[in-house]
Amino acid sequence: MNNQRRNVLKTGSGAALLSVLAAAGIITPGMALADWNKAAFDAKSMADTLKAMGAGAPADSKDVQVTGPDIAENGAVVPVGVATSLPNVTMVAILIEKNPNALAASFTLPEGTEANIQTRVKMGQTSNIYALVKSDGKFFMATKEIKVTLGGCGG
Amino acid sequence: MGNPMKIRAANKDGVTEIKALISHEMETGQRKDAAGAVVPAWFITELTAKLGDKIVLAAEFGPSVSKNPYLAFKFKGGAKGDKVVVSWKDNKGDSRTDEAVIN
Amino acid sequence: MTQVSLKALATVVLAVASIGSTLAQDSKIADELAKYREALADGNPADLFEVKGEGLWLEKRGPKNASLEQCDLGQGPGKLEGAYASLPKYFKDTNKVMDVESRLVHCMMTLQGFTLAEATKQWYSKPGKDSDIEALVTFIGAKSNGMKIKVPATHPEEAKMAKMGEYIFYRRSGPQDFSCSICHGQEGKRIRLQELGNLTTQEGAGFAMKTWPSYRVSQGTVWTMQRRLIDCMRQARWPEPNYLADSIIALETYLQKTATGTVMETPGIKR
Amino acid sequence: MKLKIALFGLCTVALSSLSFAGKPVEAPGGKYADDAEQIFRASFREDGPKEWKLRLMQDETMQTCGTYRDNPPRKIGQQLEKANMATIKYPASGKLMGNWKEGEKLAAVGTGGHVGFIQPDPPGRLKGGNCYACHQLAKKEIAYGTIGPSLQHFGKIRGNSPEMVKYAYDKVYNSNAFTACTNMPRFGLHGWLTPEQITHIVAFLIDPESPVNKD
Repeated sequence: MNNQRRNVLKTGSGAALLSVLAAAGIITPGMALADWNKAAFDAKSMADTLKAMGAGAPADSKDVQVTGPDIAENGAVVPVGVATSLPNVTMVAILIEKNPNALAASFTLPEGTEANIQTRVKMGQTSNIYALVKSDGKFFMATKEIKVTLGGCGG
Repeated sequence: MGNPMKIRAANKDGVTEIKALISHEMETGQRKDAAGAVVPAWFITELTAKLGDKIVLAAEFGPSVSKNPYLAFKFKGGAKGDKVVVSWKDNKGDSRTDEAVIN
Repeated sequence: MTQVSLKALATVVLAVASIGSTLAQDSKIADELAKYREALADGNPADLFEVKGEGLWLEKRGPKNASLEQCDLGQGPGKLEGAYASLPKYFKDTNKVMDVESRLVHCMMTLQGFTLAEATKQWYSKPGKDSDIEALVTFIGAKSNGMKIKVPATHPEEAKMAKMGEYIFYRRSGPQDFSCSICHGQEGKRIRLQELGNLTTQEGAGFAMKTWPSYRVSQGTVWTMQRRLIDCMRQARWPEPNYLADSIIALETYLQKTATGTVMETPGIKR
Repeated sequence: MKLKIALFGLCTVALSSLSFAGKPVEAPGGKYADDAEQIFRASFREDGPKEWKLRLMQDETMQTCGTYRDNPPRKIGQQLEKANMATIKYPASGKLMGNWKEGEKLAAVGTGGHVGFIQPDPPGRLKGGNCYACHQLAKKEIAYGTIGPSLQHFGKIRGNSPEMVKYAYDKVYNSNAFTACTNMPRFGLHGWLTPEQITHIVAFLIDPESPVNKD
């Protein structure tokens, strides 16, 4: 498995590229986009978070997928992904029901960017993970439970 | 301004896939240090990826994105040799920008 | 008589049946864990440490304003390829068996002019406080990726170190009666859901040693072999041995000798 | 009937492989064992509390198990077992079945008792039995280890006779009273668990209402 990883790194998708922009700061982040949605990230429950995101009560959709393992060996790093075949997706987000604040991350997708994103999140305990998607101006949702286990020597 | 990111960008059949690893503590603000004092929250709030002048992804993070964040996504367009630029900004006002050439 | 043995039989059958369902459940858990580990493997944050380590290796630092490029890790000055896979090793200039970390610290002192205290002050990272040693060792380790571990321990001092490591491996003490061997002396066991290699065999020791240094997701940083073994002793509820202590280098020599021939896959990523 | 014979055959194989494993092998460290003991002891800071140093001392059982790579000859093993059996103490109440709910908590806790400068436990932190690190117990806990045998349905299979209760208590108190050089800690001997805490673990194993037996 690790060998595979090295191969991917070294050959698969091309040589690993790293470049340090000496003059970092020339391009500033957050360019001309709406400010960080504090209300949504500060909200605690699922319902409050959805409200703060203007999503109300989204319909469950079979066309939205939450990807991730059924079991995470450690809650500090849990690989999760969101994908959907729905049309005209402008936003996707990842919510973790039992975290202190449900919203983990949200992504604005300009035209041409696929509604298929992978990242890694922290989970305080076993919880449902929700993928929220905005398609044609309407919100849709899907869920998956990920179990967080105790590992190692236990201390 | 943090440590450099590691960005991989590869184009296949007209679709560019970006995989980025970002060096950042992503401190939740919930953890206590050995002395029992709460360690203040410190995390990336916004991240953007651009192809030339065009934004291809704009992300907002909360503190429950993992330490040393990983992000993978795909967009139509881009060609071998084009530059992809990824920038982030955190809640302390720190920021960083790195770039990669599409393979 | 017949009744009794029938009852005994029924108990056995019941037990066997429950073992069967346990195995099915176990294999499903194993599949999901494999999925978890695979998802992490593409995008190992240790790569960030490797890049940083390379920068530190080349940077002129310390009172002598020198880089580490002339550091001799056992393959000659500046030769990094395969160096990690061939350590620990006896060094004539110090008359000591040294592991990658003690040798690196030696170079920081002799080439760059740092004191021992300065060089080892941040030998492991804390949240918000990076460790140069973690980054440098990740970089040095990666230069042995794909190469075979080669610690035959033929020099008398190396052979002695390996034997002393074997002694420490089996040495029990503390309020839990632990030794390394208790968790790492048998085939096919796990602690919670983590597989434990049998470190007394080439396969088991190889499986364990080939992926270090490794990014530990539970710790949010790369652990070096010194950190790994010192923490094993902490988990055994012993006090911590000192950084770079001979007992740690002895264990490393024993394990690397046993693992010799295994191909390195580093940096790794683990729970 | 045939099955019974087959099973008996299996047991014989297991037994003979055990005695085979007991064949004399060189003690770990060989001629460097004394040097190794010295460098080991010299590896620790001088300024730590005395109690930390005590944790590095070995009693006869520890020393013998090390010398024989956890596999002492049967005769020596029997001597160790006898000596360990003599250490077992019982709670003042004489009651060996405690509260399974308390036992369930102790079985899951793997922290407590860490010392040192890097990551010690806060003083007074509960020291758990950490049973799940090595054993399967309640069905709902999927993250269990396999260093020890599965103890699922322990009471359901073995019953709750006074003999079984005493056996479970004795085994947790001092595992080496039954199998010299087993991997299991001697929880009672070292005072890691109090006699009362051990009775809770016994109840977790044996009480019909405990999730170990119920599910």
